[in-house]
Amino acid sequence: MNDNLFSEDPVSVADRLAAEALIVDVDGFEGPLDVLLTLSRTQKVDLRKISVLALAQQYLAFVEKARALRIELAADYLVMAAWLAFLKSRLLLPPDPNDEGPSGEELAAHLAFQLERLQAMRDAAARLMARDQLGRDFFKRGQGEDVTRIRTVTYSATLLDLMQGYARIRTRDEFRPFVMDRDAVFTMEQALERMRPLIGFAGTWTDMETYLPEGWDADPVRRRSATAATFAASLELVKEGHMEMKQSDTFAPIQLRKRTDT
Amino acid sequence: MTDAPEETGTLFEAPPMAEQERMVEAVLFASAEPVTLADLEARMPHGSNAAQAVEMLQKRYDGRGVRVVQVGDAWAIRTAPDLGFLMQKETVETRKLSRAAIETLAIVAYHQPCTRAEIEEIRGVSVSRGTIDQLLEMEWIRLGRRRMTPGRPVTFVVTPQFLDHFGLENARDLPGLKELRAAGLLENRPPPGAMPLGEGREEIENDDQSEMFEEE
Amino acid sequence: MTDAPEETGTLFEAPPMAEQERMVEAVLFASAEPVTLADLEARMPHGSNAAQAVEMLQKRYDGRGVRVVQVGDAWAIRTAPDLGFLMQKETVETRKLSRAAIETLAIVAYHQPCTRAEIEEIRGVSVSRGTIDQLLEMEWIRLGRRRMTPGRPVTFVVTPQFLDHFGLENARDLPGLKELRAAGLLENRPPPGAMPLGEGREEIENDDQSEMFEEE
Repeated sequence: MNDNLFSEDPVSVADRLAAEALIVDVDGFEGPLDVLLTLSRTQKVDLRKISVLALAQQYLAFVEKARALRIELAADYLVMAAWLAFLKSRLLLPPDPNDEGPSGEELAAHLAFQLERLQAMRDAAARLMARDQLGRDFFKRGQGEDVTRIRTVTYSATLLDLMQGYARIRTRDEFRPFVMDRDAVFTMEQALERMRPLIGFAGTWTDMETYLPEGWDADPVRRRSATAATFAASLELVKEGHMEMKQSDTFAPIQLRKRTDT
Repeated sequence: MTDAPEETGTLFEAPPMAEQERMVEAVLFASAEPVTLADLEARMPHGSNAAQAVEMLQKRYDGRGVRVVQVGDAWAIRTAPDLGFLMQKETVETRKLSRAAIETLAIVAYHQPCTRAEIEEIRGVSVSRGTIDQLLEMEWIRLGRRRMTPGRPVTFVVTPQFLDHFGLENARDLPGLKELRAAGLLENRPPPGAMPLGEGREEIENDDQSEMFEEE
Repeated sequence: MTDAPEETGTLFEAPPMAEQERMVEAVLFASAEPVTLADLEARMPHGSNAAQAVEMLQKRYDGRGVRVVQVGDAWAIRTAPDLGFLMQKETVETRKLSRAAIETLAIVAYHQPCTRAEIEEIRGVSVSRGTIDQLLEMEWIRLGRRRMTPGRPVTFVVTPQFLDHFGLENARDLPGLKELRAAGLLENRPPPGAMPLGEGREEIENDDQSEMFEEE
């Protein structure tokens, strides 16, 4: 199978020369689809109406010639040749009703679609490159002025930052946040610290009030702070699962005990 | 003169439109690169309407030696294309793009967002790393969102620099886009059965693409 | 579009003035440097009158956001001077002062006048040059009188800007100062054993400090 394949279609001398030029020029092609597209031009018809059978035959002839001329063809070209040979047989033989795969016509239609799409993209690329281009046909400002954003960073610090910073240095060993009127404030951390060891002994329900630190119950301000802190610490211990809490009625005393479940 | 616009903005009314137009004119003239409406408004006094000012300016420059053009969501002043012959001195020699690079660029532009496998399927040949790298380097394409298909492949989309270079307002203005779509040539038609080309490529939904072109 | 000007020039009349004005506009816009009339005419079609075109263009831009100005014997387009403020947009970013800076600042505020060695003694770590420089640059601290001790070290004091920023009338208003003092936190105890830092300071210290806090 070689030249007589071409004679199936009446091909002009020019077309045949073009087809042979393909061989010599194989390096210039961008893969088998490109070769097929070039071959299809010899049919001089709408790509949708292209004869895929004729195209397959032309391609196979192309590969044969390349082989005869001992031209190294990339694997892509040979895979395409094998596939086209398969397609050709599908198109020539009557369809096998037991065959599951796509029909020869479907495969041929998709190949035609691929070729048409590649051609469309090439045309689009050509149109794109033919557009007026920046720096060639139209220009941007040659002497752009300094259009800038000036980023100024201002540093901020609050009085509290300052005081905390200072307290941090002066009490580096036992760091506590500095609080101005500390002597009237009992913190939750203090309450927690106080309650953690105590709660281990609370096997029975005990009023929360008994946990208030000594010396904090006389002055109402101190008492309020201590109560709030102790309550918050109790909630924390309940959350941690160390303790249970109950209040039988509104405003009734709040009672605590160690959590005993296993 | 160095008052921050924010300061004056809270104290005074927005300047008259003619003045806003002057401001837009000054900023667009001064910047070589396109300027977004948001950036324009950030520079102008509080309450300014950059969009309207740009529109007025665009009309004013209609038919002049320079034009006010839209590039994506930004605006720029560019010389009128018919006067390009005067600018030979300014012409920048651009690197000659290979045929592969030009085709790849067109495929990304028309099919975006577009994976490498899709580019390869359309061209019927593998795309060399260098080709994509060159386009990325020129800032004509950039990485888009990953495709939500097996392997989560990266996609490529064109950039504002691409639009600026080819004088396009946005990607929908690509020449012949409508016709190509009407002809079904921008579809990702899965091949019937196995195909020797672009093998191993996963099904692709078309959602991404319509989103890309139809937005706004 | 790519016609060489020479060809058209010899065959046809010079283009109408309006067209020449467009040309001048495009060239002045796109050139990286001011363009002389001679250079303009060399680029424009034969028989063009660049001087007249420039003059027309200059009139057209009168009062606009950009102006056509003469630079030496050449011409250029420049932003109108009253719109220069648009070119530089200032954004102010606020950042938290670093911990080292806050602590150093606090020490200066509570102990002023205060030498670097004293700051280091109180903080227990060395103070980087950068931290002091930053506070000096922010104008929150400044150099005070030199201490009359061997080596005559410089001292640092807080500035009126510092007081202003923190809403204080004077350093004595620093909240908690009295409380800290009452709690014994402000005693400048020499470290146990030797006094490698702040040596010889005791005598003068109280004078300076009281002077500083008690004045006014």
